[in-house]
Amino acid sequence: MLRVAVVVDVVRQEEQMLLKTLGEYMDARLFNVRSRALELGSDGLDAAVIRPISMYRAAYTAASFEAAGVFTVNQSETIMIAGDKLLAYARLAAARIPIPRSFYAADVEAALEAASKLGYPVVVKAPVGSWGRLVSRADSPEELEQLANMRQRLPCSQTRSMIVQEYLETGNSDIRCIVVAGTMLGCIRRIAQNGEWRSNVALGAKTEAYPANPALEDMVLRAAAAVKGFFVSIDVFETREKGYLVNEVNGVPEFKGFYRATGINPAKRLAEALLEELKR
Amino acid sequence: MLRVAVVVDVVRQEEQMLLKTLGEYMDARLFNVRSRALELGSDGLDAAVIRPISMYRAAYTAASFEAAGVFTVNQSETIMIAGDKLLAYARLAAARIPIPRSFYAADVEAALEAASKLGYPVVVKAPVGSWGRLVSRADSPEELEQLANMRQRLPCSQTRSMIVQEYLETGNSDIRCIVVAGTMLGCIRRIAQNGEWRSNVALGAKTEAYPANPALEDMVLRAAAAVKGFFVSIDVFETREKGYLVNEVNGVPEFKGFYRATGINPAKRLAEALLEELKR
Amino acid sequence: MLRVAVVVDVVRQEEQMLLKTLGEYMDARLFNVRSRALELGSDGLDAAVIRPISMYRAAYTAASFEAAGVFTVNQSETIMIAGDKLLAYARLAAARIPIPRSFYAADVEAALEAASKLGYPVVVKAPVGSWGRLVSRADSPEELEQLANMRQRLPCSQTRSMIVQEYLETGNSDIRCIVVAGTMLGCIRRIAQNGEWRSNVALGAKTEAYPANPALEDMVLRAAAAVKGFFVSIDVFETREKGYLVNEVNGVPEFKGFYRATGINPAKRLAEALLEELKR
Amino acid sequence: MLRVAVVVDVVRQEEQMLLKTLGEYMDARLFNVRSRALELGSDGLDAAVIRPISMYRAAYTAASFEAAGVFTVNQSETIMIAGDKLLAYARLAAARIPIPRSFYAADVEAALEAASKLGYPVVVKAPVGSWGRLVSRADSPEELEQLANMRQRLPCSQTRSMIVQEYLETGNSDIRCIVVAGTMLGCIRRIAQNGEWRSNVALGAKTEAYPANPALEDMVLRAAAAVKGFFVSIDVFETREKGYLVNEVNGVPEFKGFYRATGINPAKRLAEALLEELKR
Amino acid sequence: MPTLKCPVCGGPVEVPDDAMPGELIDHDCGVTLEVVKKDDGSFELKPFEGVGEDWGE
Amino acid sequence: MPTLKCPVCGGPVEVPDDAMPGELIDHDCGVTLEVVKKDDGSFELKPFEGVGEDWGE
Ligand SMILES: Nc1ncnc2c1ncn2[C@@H]1O[C@H](COP(=O)(O)OP(=O)(O)O)[C@@H](O)[C@H]1O
Ligand SMILES: Nc1ncnc2c1ncn2[C@@H]1O[C@H](COP(=O)(O)OP(=O)(O)O)[C@@H](O)[C@H]1O
Ligand SMILES: Nc1ncnc2c1ncn2[C@@H]1O[C@H](COP(=O)(O)OP(=O)(O)O)[C@@H](O)[C@H]1O
Ligand SMILES: Nc1ncnc2c1ncn2[C@@H]1O[C@H](COP(=O)(O)OP(=O)(O)O)[C@@H](O)[C@H]1O
Ligand SMILES: [Mg+2]
Ligand SMILES: [Mg+2]
Ligand SMILES: [Mg+2]
Ligand SMILES: [Mg+2]
Ligand SMILES: [Zn+2]
Ligand SMILES: [Zn+2]
Ligand SMILES: [Zn+2]
Ligand SMILES: [Zn+2]
Repeated sequence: MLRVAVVVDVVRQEEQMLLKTLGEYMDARLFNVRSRALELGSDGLDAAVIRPISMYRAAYTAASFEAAGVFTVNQSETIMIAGDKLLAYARLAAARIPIPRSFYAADVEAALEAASKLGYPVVVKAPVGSWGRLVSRADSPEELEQLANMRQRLPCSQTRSMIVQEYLETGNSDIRCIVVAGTMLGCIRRIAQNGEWRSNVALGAKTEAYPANPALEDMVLRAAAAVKGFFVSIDVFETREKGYLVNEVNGVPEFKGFYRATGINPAKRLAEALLEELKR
Repeated sequence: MLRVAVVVDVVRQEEQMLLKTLGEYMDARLFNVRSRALELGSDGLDAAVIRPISMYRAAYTAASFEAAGVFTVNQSETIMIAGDKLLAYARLAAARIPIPRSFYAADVEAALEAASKLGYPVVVKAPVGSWGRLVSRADSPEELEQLANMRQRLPCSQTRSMIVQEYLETGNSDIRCIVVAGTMLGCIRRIAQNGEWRSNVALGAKTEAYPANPALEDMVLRAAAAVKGFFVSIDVFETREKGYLVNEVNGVPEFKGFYRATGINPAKRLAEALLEELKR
Repeated sequence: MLRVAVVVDVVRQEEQMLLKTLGEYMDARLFNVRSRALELGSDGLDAAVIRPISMYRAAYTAASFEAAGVFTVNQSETIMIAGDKLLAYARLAAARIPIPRSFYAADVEAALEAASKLGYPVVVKAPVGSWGRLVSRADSPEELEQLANMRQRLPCSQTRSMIVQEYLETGNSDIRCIVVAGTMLGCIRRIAQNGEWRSNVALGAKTEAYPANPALEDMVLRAAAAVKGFFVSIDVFETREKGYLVNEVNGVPEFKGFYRATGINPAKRLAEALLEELKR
Repeated sequence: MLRVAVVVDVVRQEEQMLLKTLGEYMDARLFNVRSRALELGSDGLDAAVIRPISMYRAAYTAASFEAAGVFTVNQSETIMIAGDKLLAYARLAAARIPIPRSFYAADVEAALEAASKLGYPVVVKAPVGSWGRLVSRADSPEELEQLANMRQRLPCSQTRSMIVQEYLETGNSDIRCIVVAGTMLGCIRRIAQNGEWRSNVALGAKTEAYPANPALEDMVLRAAAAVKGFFVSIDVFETREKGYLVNEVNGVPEFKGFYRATGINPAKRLAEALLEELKR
Repeated sequence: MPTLKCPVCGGPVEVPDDAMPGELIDHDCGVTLEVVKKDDGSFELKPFEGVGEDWGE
Repeated sequence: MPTLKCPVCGGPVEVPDDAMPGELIDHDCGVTLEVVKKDDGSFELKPFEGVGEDWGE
């Protein structure tokens, strides 16, 4: 029987669903990375579904399993790139997938230069982070300078780094599409709470099903491929001026809200795709 | 004429050598990432030699240039993997290159479990860091627990993560080999200062030329290839029991000491290899 | 009717007891500092019992109330000194109260110098912190250097600062005495868990009643007075060689375990003392 | 002969002046806290002039000397209060010295409440910090929320804490008055650089002599006394509506600019006052 | 559905029958609690340390 | 005025005759250098680590 680990640091509804569903197809067990050491290159599993909420815990468990040739969903490369907005934008841009116009700024001066090229308002985000936590908008050079200065006080190099980006009219919303093994399962739209421009569910956004279309699907699948994602979500902006743009890739996707809005169960699709993959 | 940027945050002797030497072959200019913004996907260069001391500044400038198809030395993938000891070990192990026996431990409990499997003393290091700064040795469970607890107080996820590793008898030394475009230029041995077990030059180690041999060269070149390095240094342990093991890969290699000990100028070799690469 | 605020950030059992008991004597209300702003110098209360777990939240709410002449238990000065082991030791020593022999060390070199004067093992602690979290023991210069180096990587100036202290034979235990308005209510002994030398309850220590005696009581009351404490706990080491020594003062004392072991209810005593104080 | 230590972590012009000038009156020696341990309660000196730029290094060396009864300029209490804007405001307000209308806010919600009471724009500052580094202005609830959220990401409790304060029309300037032993030596005005509202010299402000007057002098001396300062600078806002207000107290005052603008040498005055004090 | 005691405030916390170690529960007292499995197989609750900079969806 | 070598870029740094250990000098290469006294009484330069959150006037 195939043996798969569901690797976690905390257990959300998603992980419970995965464990239950995968368990119907194979021998699935929980692996809590907070209490167990993982030898690089030790074997014994066929696959590992990587689910820690912490990006580095996710990447490091994936890499440790890969050292032994275990099939990982997602692989560490995908997790590292998806978990880092700047690396992800660069990968997407290199694959000619449309993204928001973006600059890398290492310091305050560079951020101001980027914004003066883009025009205000600009969005400033850190490469690493989620739930909208390090995503800000600056309406003027004064505000940007203040913000960028504060950023330089953060303790980690990655959260001091800045992506300075054009502010896009998206109706304060984005579209999240879920991809498993080269197939797009469906999409939802997340619409920001009143008075908030960021459409993160953690910031109160509402979700609804969003009907797919070939143009969107084509872009989404190319994005998933560009980051070598087996099970990823692709977050897309829809703008009047530029059409669809990929804003973000998630390598450890939450799908509770997606399931509720669409009725599609990604855990089931993942189990089937994994089975197929491992049979090969 | 070919145009290349030498990307820096601080200008060390290495960067001065690179600028001067590359300038003899092509149009070479300094790009200081601390004061200039970098658009993802903007063009105009043929190549970029990535030299920031900060790993993320290095990776992010490389990625930004790659988004426009600029040839980067090294590419962001190499910088990210070489800059992260855990990702590097995993890549090397997956390519069947010998490394020290190592565990990934996300927390105190996991670190203790790893050490009990390895036996004491163990080496504990963070995935990110250099100059020996987050590399410690624990001689007992008490010492390890204390150390691991302290580690959990560090502010960045990556420096809280731990690699728990067998302690190897290396004569308090390691061998640094420099590779350019698939060729090993030479090696030096670094021998730790009296009373110190870590052979980092920043901790007082002395360097001397080290004569290469086919077994070492083969392993080193395979290691460079495993991380897709164009210009990297590979740090190797020589042990009685296990022979050669790769301990570390550097994606932005310092080479001042190498030049002094061997008389070989990596900047010149890099310039030639780059010229060749770009002509293709 | 007298009006008193019980200021909290988290509501533990202690705060529930305080609210209930104070409510029997006066108009007592909860003030949650995490959701409410506090004007410096705004009035309307007779007293504030300061209970945030965070030392700075405690000190800052106390200070804000004091700006308006509100009677605070404890006052901000007591909270700041009790919350900082180095300031506390200095106050106690200036008042000729015995403390462990201690050095202030700002950096690695200074820590090594201190330890060489004290002899090993030494205890190294940060001025700020509790529950034993930044309290370590170093058995050798190598271990101390490693520890002190790690400490310099912590993000806050106060946790980088070190108190290097003689290691005392205390039977892995200490004595906690509670003082209200110049009266010692009683004492408990905390005995460290097997295999642990630190007697923090958070680290598994067991508690039992400890019979007071005049020498202990005299020292404890002088210690409370030295830090101007109205309601504090004084933690004491009992050693064969040096007798009683004060190790720590707590300005927002936990007393759940004290109540359980002694049957004495500090909340009741505090309510009565406060009533008396405010009548004056 | 009297023996005094000039305690430093880095040596600026001020410390060189102090060492030279004090040396003309007594036996003055440099004590570098980064390389030397300091025993709490060890003796041998008559006085210590505390000059570390790091606030905690300053406070901790002062406290360590005080444990032995050494006279410190300034004492640790003054350094801790002056170094913490919230504690300083509270002390000043309790002494009925006018300060900007200010709230303590522990979290985002509290900051928004404070600002809604004050009206926008508001100034948000951290209790600890200098050179204008953690002093921001928010013109709207959106900007404040963004700012306060970012603040909650800072690693130290003190820099997460917020003082939310009315924004005052000061002509982008403030007045720095230097006090030695109950005497005001003189004042300078610091006028912010064009386009900057904060009048910190580190942010480009220009300085000029400012003629004192009895009202100002009275307030300044009362402020120095309220924090028990022996050698402090008092920073004052002059506003049309509210007259003079004390904004800040410095317990380790820089005086290079003061000396240049006024010709008054605080080091000389301090040496004389110290001599007098110690003779008593 | 067993009721456990909050280690912070002492109040009751309802824990689902099929709870897994690693599940998080927000409690009224202001603390996030984590379900932890004891050596004897039963559950207990522990305060959960805050999330780091790299945590997210 | 002795000229010392910058440990980072190798370039020349002018150090005043009466320099004291602990003095800071900004160098062109982008690094702040600190004057340090060696055991033999002579001076050398070391890169200075950044300031912390509590540093100021
Ligand atoms: N360039 C932009 N223009 C407009 N809105 C944006 C832009 N970037 C981000 N947002 C909004 O902010 C939200 C969070 O940004 P995102 O880049 O997705 O970071 P996170 O990883 O924190 O979700 C997005 O879902 C979107 O609603
Ligand atoms: N497992 C080990 N056994 C023995 N010595 C080690 C081991 N790991 C590291 N060292 C020593 O510590 C030094 C620093 O460790 P390294 O992994 O190279 O980190 P860094 O990136 O800080 O140089 C090495 O050069 C080597 O001398
Ligand atoms: N100098 C010492 N010698 C022996 N044990 C000590 C010493 N200092 C601390 N301890 C032990 O460590 C525990 C924690 O140290 P303490 O100074 O009280 O810090 P905390 O504020 O974290 O409780 C003490 O209760 C005691 O058991
Ligand atoms: N409430 C305020 N209104 C107007 N300007 C202010 C206010 N607070 C501070 N400033 C300006 O910002 C500068 C820095 O603020 P300050 O409180 O002095 O902090 P720092 O310790 O960083 O100098 C002040 O010198 C002043 O010019
Ligand atoms: Mg997003
Ligand atoms: Mg190394
Ligand atoms: Mg204690
Ligand atoms: Mg100021
Ligand atoms: Zn995200
Ligand atoms: Zn200041
Ligand atoms: Zn609770
Ligand atoms: Zn230099």
